[in-house]
Amino acid sequence: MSTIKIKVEDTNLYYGDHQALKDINIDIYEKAVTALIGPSGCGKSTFLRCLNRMNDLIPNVRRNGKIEIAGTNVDKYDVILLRKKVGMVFQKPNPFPISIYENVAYGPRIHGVKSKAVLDDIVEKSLKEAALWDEVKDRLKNNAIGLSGGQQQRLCIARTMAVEPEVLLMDEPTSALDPASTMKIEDLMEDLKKQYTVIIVTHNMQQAGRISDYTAFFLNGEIIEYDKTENIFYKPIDKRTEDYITGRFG
Amino acid sequence: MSTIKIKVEDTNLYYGDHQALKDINIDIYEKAVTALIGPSGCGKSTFLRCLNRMNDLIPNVRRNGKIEIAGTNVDKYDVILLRKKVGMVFQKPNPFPISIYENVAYGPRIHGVKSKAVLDDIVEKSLKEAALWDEVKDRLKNNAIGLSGGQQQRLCIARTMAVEPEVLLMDEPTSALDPASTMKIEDLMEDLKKQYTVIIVTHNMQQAGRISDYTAFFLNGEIIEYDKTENIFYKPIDKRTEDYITGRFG
Amino acid sequence: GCSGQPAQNEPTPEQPKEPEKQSIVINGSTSVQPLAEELSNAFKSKNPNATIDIQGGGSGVGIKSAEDGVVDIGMSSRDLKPEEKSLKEFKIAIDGIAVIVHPENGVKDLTVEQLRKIYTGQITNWKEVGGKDAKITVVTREEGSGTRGAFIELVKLEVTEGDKKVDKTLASAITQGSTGAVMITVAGDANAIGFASFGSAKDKTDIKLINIDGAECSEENIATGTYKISRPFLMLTKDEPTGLAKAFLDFILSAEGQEIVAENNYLKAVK
Amino acid sequence: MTRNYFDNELQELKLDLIRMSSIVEDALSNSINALKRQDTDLAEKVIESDDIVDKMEIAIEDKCLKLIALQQPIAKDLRIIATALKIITDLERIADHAVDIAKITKRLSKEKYIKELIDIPRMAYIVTGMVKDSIDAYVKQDIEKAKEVSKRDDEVDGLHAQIFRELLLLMMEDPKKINQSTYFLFISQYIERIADHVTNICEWTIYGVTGEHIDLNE
Amino acid sequence: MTRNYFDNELQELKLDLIRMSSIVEDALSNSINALKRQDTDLAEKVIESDDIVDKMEIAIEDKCLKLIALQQPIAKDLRIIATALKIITDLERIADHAVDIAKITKRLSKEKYIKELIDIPRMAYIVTGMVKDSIDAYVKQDIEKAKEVSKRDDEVDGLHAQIFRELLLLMMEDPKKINQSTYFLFISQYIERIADHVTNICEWTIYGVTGEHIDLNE
Amino acid sequence: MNNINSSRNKEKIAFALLWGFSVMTIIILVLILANIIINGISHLSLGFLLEEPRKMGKAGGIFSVIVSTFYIVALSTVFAAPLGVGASVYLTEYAKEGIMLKIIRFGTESLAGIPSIIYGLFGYSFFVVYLNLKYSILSGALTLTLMILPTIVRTSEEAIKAVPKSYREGSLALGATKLQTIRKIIIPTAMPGILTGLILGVGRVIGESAAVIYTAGSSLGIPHSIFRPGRTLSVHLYTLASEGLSRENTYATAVVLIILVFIINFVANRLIKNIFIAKRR
Amino acid sequence: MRTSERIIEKLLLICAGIAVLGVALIAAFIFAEGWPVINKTGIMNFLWGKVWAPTRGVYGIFPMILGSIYVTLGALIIGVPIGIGCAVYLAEIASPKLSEIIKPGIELLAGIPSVIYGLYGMTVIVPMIRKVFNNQGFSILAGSIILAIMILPTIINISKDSIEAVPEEYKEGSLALGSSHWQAIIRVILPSARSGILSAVILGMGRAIGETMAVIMITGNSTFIPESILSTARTLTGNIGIEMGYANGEHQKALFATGIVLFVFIMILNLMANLIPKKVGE
Ligand SMILES: Nc1ncnc2c1ncn2[C@@H]1O[C@H](COP(=O)(O)OP(=O)(O)OP(=O)(O)O)[C@@H](O)[C@H]1O
Ligand SMILES: Nc1ncnc2c1ncn2[C@@H]1O[C@H](COP(=O)(O)OP(=O)(O)OP(=O)(O)O)[C@@H](O)[C@H]1O
Ligand SMILES: [Mg+2]
Ligand SMILES: [Mg+2]
Ligand SMILES: O=P([O-])([O-])[O-]
Repeated sequence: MSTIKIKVEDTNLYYGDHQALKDINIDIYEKAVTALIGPSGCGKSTFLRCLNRMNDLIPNVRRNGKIEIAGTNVDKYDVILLRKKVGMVFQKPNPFPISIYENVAYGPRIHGVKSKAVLDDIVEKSLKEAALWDEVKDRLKNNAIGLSGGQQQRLCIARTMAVEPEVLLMDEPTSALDPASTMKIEDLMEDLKKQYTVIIVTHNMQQAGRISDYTAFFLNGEIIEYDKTENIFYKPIDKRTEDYITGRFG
Repeated sequence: MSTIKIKVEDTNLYYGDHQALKDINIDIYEKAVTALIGPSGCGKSTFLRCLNRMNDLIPNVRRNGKIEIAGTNVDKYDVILLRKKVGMVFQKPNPFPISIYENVAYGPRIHGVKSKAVLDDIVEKSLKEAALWDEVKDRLKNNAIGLSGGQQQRLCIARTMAVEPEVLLMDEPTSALDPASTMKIEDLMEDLKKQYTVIIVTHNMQQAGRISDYTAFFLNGEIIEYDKTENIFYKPIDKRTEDYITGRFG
Repeated sequence: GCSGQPAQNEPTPEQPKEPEKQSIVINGSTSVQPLAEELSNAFKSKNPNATIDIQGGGSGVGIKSAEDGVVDIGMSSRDLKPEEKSLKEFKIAIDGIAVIVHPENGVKDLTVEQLRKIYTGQITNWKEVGGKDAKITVVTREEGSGTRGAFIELVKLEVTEGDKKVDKTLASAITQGSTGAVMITVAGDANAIGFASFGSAKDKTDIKLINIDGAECSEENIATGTYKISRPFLMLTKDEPTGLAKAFLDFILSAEGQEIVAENNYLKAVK
Repeated sequence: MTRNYFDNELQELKLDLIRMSSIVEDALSNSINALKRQDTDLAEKVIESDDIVDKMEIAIEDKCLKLIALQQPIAKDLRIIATALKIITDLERIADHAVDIAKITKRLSKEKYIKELIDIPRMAYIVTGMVKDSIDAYVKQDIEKAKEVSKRDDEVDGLHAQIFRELLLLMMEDPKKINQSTYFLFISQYIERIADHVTNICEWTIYGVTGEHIDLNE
Repeated sequence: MTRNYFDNELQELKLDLIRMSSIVEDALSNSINALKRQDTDLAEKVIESDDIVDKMEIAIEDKCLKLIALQQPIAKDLRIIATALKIITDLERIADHAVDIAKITKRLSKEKYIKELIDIPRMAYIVTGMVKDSIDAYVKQDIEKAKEVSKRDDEVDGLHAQIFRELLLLMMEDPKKINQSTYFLFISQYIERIADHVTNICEWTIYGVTGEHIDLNE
Repeated sequence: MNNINSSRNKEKIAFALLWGFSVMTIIILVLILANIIINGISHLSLGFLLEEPRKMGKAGGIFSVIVSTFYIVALSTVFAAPLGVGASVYLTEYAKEGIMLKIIRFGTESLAGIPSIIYGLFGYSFFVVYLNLKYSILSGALTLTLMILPTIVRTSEEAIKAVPKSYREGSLALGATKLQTIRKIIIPTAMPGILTGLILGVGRVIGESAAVIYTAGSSLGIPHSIFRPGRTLSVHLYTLASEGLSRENTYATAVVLIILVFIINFVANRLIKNIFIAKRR
Repeated sequence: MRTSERIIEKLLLICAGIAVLGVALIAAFIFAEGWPVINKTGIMNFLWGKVWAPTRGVYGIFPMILGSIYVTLGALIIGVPIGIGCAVYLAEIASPKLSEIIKPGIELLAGIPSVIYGLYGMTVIVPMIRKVFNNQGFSILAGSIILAIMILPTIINISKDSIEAVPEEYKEGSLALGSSHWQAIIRVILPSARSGILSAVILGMGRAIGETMAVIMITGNSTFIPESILSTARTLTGNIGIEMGYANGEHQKALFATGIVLFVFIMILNLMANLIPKKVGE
């Protein structure tokens, strides 16, 4: 658990004049779940989107400092390759309105996989990884929109797995789900961290507590405290962290 | 805390052929917060909407049994009077897109209050009750849509207070809010129960634990267990209740 | 003519309830319509109280409406057929049907026979009638038009087949809904040929009037019949006109009225 | 989270602890007074009060667990509650020891004491103060005070050793004194144990504030 | 909640308790064996093992509190953890008593015992079994077993009373035996206290399962 | 990485093409407007607007045409607005899912798709002939009322549907009656959308010629009552253009029409913006 | 419910009913007027008849049916790619500012009365074609071009709306998997907006088929079967529009009969548009 997968150094990010990330320094460990917590607007999503350069899509964004993933600066990557390597799962499950199979095959296809047999394998493997295979194996041709919210979210995870990422970013992946589906996703995350480096943004303190190994507390664009989750939740050092997690905040 | 405000006896409710409430029997106490918990689709909202007969709006709804509020059968009430007596706050804050003042004055106006002075009083009193007065007193003429989610929800509570209800129904009133706003509403509920009979539907086990005096656990249209909240959360009797609240459900 | 309204019945505006009728309605031929407008304007300037609504509709409509008595006056741009002769008819002007081509067209003369062949598709190239080597663009009016009716009759495009008269006009001819549209079309197309009311066409510089059987299309030749393709403009009433209708008709046929006819490039019906 | 409500509950919990500890202190000083004065009624009172303490322990425990169940505290909030849970165990044990002393008092009520009781009450007096102060330190979350209180344990240990030696001598001198002496021995040991419990309370208090376990015995 | 994960953690917690209790049992039986055989090395071992037990207590306690902080258990889940928190306190006390015994062993190691030790080891044997079985009852959440175990306390109390009387007689007979006797007296009392701790463990177990506090002493 | 390069190249080409299409669309617009305005603007004057047409419109202005247009627009709006809004309120608030609603919806959707020439035919045979309203402003307005009804119903319906269900529930839960809810909450909230619908309807009325020419007639005089015929701007423009009577007047009339459309679009846009502003504030 | 509320409900029902009544009346009157002619001519003769000579009672509207189809198809072929391309550009690629400038332009394009398009076609497009192809100018091509322009706003607006209605999440989802923007457009966004785009095309088609005045002014209106896109042609609407002014008696009824065919055409299109699923997915 102690290999550093992502290294962020002295990173600042501005939306126009507004500084959304301030002097971020953080090492994120391989094969562990790192949770990002903090009040709304503190920059969690912004930070996450730096890692796969989804922020590039937004005009007027400036970023400095150094972000390295697996030893290479993200700015040195071809952005398409980077995004292949750094998968992302969003708050609202967003399967494409095509078949379950095609959803999972989408990534490999755009990256040039043509062989049906290879695709079949990838689809099965990814769905299994996302703990969805058993539920959908008999209806791979059905439209993904027909799945329940929780299944959709797992499909999105499978879709991301299919391009064989090394890092998995999740921006509040369960906030749109009911408790039962949330549980499934959380269980899944236990498995995922065996292979991937998982970073999850969550507003749910309990969730961060339950599933993550490390927790970073963001406030106004800064990382106030970053430590093993148990420490953050049982013995936070910074008063602001404590105030936030105990609900005394604001 | 021990006066019974609402008495529900042998109530069944059908949506067409689908039975959504099964043989409900429950006494709800005055000046206390009663939480309704249970998995999605178990009938919590349906039950709530029986109490102010909002279910009347839905075609093909049949209900039998007896529901008494303050000793009178709900079916004997003029529905408009009933709804005046039994206020409701919804999941998503739904202020009308008019001024803050007009939002609160809306209810009294439709019930015939014309005097500006009287309305002013009601507005101020209600906003104070909803712990919103200080935040908005200088911008009562502003459109309510400009308020934050949490403020909007408190405005909705104020709006409901303005018609002087005796019972306050809340259907997941904080599920659309951020943690800080949720906290404010929960604090408010502590105050409200001094005057009103509050019934709240929530998916958030922690919330039910924190704020309610009594908790009813619904499952498949039935009330499985109904007791003081501390008992439900610390010593539930029914295995299904325990499974649900500990997350072993489903 | 103006594209106007459908025919049939009597789209008559409601009459004011005064005993002395201060308002009349006229409809029918769109070829006559512009002239009628001019006449009515002149009339109204002398009788400010009078209201005259002039609608289009086409000659057929004018004749039928007059017969039904739903309008005060009907207008026609062709002679009445024998079965229509019960109407009181007032010939207010004579109009030639000018055959028109683009000014750059080398052809100056056509015979009625050539015209017939062009319009039936037997002649398709200008060189066959002495022009340059170019396909002829035939422009006609739509079915139902009085102008077209008069033209096909005069140029003998109508042949009797069995008991029916068949209009042999080329189906591929460009069909335009009004005199003006025909003129615009011809003005724009160096190879086009069309026909239009002489009164409307005469002053136009962007089209050229063709001599038919050697006769120039002029008031004189039309009046004398040397120019063969002409027809009368008629005003029709069911009964003897009275009141405002009579006053208006009297005005038209007066010297003053006829002067207006002449001003508008039509031949006076009353010399 | 309804912080107001929760903060009130925490306050309430602390008050409960103070109430419990004051009953325990009373029991302790009463038990020693009863011993000194051979007052069986007072001893009986001490024995009866144990019931109250037991009930209070259960009540506070319930409250703590319900607070945990309902409010789901984390970080310091949780530690304060967890600490309370631990402290009441110690308080209850202290009360038990007071009862033990009271029971011995009853047993010896008809006998003339073999010697005047001086050191034992002194020791008991010190320990009673320690109980009170340790709870005070908890309530105020005062680490320094907790440390100071636990230091007094040394004095208690010293007294205990001294009493032990004295009593052994007494017994050897006069076998008739053996019976009483053993009882006094036990009492001394009880009081020494109480001081240990107080040290525990202090350790818990420090843990509650800092999250660090430290050993105040060393 | 990630139930799998949480259930695993609960299982892990139970295993920790078993581990801790087996060390405590060992300490207890070793202390008695050392006493019997006047084996100072073994006694030393017992004393050293206390450190491990203390560490385990802290570790389990931390684990429990972190589980509460991170998993926010309620109902039975919470009670199981709360119970564990309480049980480890008792286990730790038991270990402390084993150390107390071991310390006395060391102190008496050079002396010839005034009598052969029969009842004390018997009593210790019973209590060691009780410790093991009480933890077993906890792990299996077996109320009946917990009740059964706590019943054995009566036998222990009986033995203790008997030993007490015997030792008093011995002391009176021969003042030279006073020193040793007081120590044996203490040991007997320690063992009796251990049995009380076991009863506590049983009570906690029952509470964990049912949520009801019952008093197994009556 | 060939793969990546090739998809990059494809992207470039595709985007260039799409850019071309968009530019083309705007160029077309500019060309049309330029053509009309350059040819017409110089003939536009106050006199042109205030003079009556002479010689079939060959000379003079377009005053009577403007008057007729105004009549028709006003009348058809007066008819269509309450009908359309009423219908949309019924459809959204009262109608229950079922055959009735399906039929009504099919009705409005069909009305929306029917070409204006069919309205012309119908208006002629029903209003002009059957109801004997003759060629008149009234016949034209009634026909156009039917024609713009679906536009108004649809936009109003959308606007009313866009009023969150939660507003209704909120109002009802306070003890308001359905009608109170509709009057005090729903209609006011949906008002900008409803107005937009009305304005779009007005735009259609102004631009329409096929349906008007057979119902309101093409008489050039100033209509002195709604029972008299009249000629709207569009019809006038059509007549001028197809008759080739006066190039100047044709283009000048076209410019007037375009300016009107401009104004209408502007107002509608403002209203649409207001909806959003109200929501955002 | 209170009585006043009931009365108002009934009033509102009547309002809503008027739409239905309207369609029924329109259908009834058009059919009543036109059907006798079809009946007399024979439906087959009417539809497949190649000669239109109303003055002597020969009513065959096959040329006009073809004319409508050709002109409409032409308009679609020109207008659909441009329209959809433009919609994609505006919704996906153009900066919001640019989009904000272009949008009112397209609305304006939609608001321009058809007569003005006719005028423009007649004075600009027709002469242009005449020059380029050295023919009469009036043609299917000219009609198609003008109709293509006229249906552009319909296609652009509806397509753009449906492209914009495609949740942003789809795009982000695709990009996050490492696709290029164009891949996201082609593979996810357009397929998701498919039904909306299809209804845009069908509605555009409806507009094209139904357009009258502009078409009359530019297609030449000849009643023969067009030979090429450069031929003149008369559409169904043109047939009604151009002759309605002069027709009477049976001739006029024959125009109503043409209206019936047009009506049926449009109804079929409406039904098609209705059959398109409204939502993404199913
Ligand atoms: N596209 C943008 N343009 C300008 N400012 C932005 C943009 N996106 C985010 N911000 C601002 O940057 C800050 C950080 O936003 P971010 O979305 O990262 O917060 P967050 O922690 O993810 O909040 P939440 O919990 O609400 O998702 C906020 O102040 C936000 O308003
Ligand atoms: N209008 C309706 N028509 C038919 N069935 C309905 C209707 N509303 C609810 N139901 C059904 O009745 C049951 C109870 O629904 P209800 O909304 O009361 O559940 P709930 O407990 O509030 O669920 P949630 O937590 O998701 O809000 C569900 O099975 C639901 O599908
Ligand atoms: Mg975010
Ligand atoms: Mg619900
Ligand atoms: O309008 P006409 O003169 O051609 O009948």
